[in-house]
Amino acid sequence: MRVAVQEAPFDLGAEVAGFADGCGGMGAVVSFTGIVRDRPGSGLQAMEIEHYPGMTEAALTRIAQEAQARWSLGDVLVIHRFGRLAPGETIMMVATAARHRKDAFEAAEYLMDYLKSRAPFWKKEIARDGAEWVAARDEDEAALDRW
Amino acid sequence: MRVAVQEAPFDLGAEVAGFADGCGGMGAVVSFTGIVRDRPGSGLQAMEIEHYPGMTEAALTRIAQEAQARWSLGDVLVIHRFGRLAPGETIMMVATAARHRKDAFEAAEYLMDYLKSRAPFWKKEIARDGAEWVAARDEDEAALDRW
Amino acid sequence: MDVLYFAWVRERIGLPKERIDSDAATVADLVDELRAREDRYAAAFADLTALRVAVDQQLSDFDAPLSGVREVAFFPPMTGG
Amino acid sequence: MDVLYFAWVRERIGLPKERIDSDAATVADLVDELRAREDRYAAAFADLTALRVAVDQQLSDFDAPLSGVREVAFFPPMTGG
Repeated sequence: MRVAVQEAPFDLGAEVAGFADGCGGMGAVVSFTGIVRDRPGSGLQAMEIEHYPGMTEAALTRIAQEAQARWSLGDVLVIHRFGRLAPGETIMMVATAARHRKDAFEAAEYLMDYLKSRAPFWKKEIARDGAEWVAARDEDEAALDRW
Repeated sequence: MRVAVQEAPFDLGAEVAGFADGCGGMGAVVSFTGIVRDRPGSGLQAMEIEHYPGMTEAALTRIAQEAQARWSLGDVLVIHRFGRLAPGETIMMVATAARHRKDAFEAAEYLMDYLKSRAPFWKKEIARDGAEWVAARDEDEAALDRW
Repeated sequence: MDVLYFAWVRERIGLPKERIDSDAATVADLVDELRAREDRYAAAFADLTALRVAVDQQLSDFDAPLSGVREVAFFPPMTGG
Repeated sequence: MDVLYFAWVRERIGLPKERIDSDAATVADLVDELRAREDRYAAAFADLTALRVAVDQQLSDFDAPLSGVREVAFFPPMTGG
């Protein structure tokens, strides 16, 4: 299990390939990647991500451990960036490895649902005409109910 | 949308990274990768994958199109290999991009469920003490019911 | 028409593909003709619930008509992914 | 104890962290003390349903006791991922 909270970019391809290689052929590897949206005309210039040093790492570790307790997983990887990101940049990723695809998929969705609403990150969208904190969505909180 | 059926290995990291880059920052990218299991002591020497040229490409394309019709997706990628693969080698991958993670996850699971039971591939495990065709699992057929 | 065999059906019958001229009206009729040929065909088609069929590269049923069909394929349930 | 503010709570109050000596028994009591200080605090804590609190880096409730606590943090609902 690896949990990283970092300002620096990470190499998505290298991380996914390295994770899959390191899993000793578990059979099924799922990855999720979050990217700063890059829509023409949106006026979005950057995404600023604030976090709570110390608590962030602990929260992500606890979420990853909980996933490992609930599903039969070979490995779990979580990387989340903070700081100022440009449109198109990779914000974060999770990866799960399991013998069966159902476990790998469910664990990755669980990680994302909890990470989204229980890990101390806050996003601010910097646009040409001003900056705005991203509001939490009711459906993100509701997504936790299924677990 | 890209569907590839090939004997040659593919570079998982490059494919995932290229897919994410090419999606214009859709926000959410999910990938699934199937790997030949590599358990110590299993005696598995190779996996032979047979397919039905012509029908395979058409079936995968139809499944990918159906996913695009059902979910709001930026893009879909399917790569599936055939021929003789060693333990630890990558068999196949799917990737989906969407604005919302729920769409990306569901579409990837849909692709996998249909690909598993409706695309004409057959796996044979070559072990030290003999070779055996992999049997279809009832739960794979049952997985289609949820869609 | 061309008749194709895959996976253990191919192995049991001993060839991947053959040209068959048949007046069989349906896939099931064709299966009956094949079964009557030789033991290896009878063995391959012993249990139809263990088999799937594609007609002109579309998954189909054993009662599908064969009129105008160019290609029929027999194989076990698929195991991709 | 250290009191931390994140995201728009930090912006509204105008600082990320401060040392506060307080006899508040619970988080809610601490919030009342802060609200009474200055308008910027009253504005930040106007609607507690829009806020979350962590006590010693664990998500907590506003009725959590503060005895022995070293660090309290206030912030809006999280939006990671």
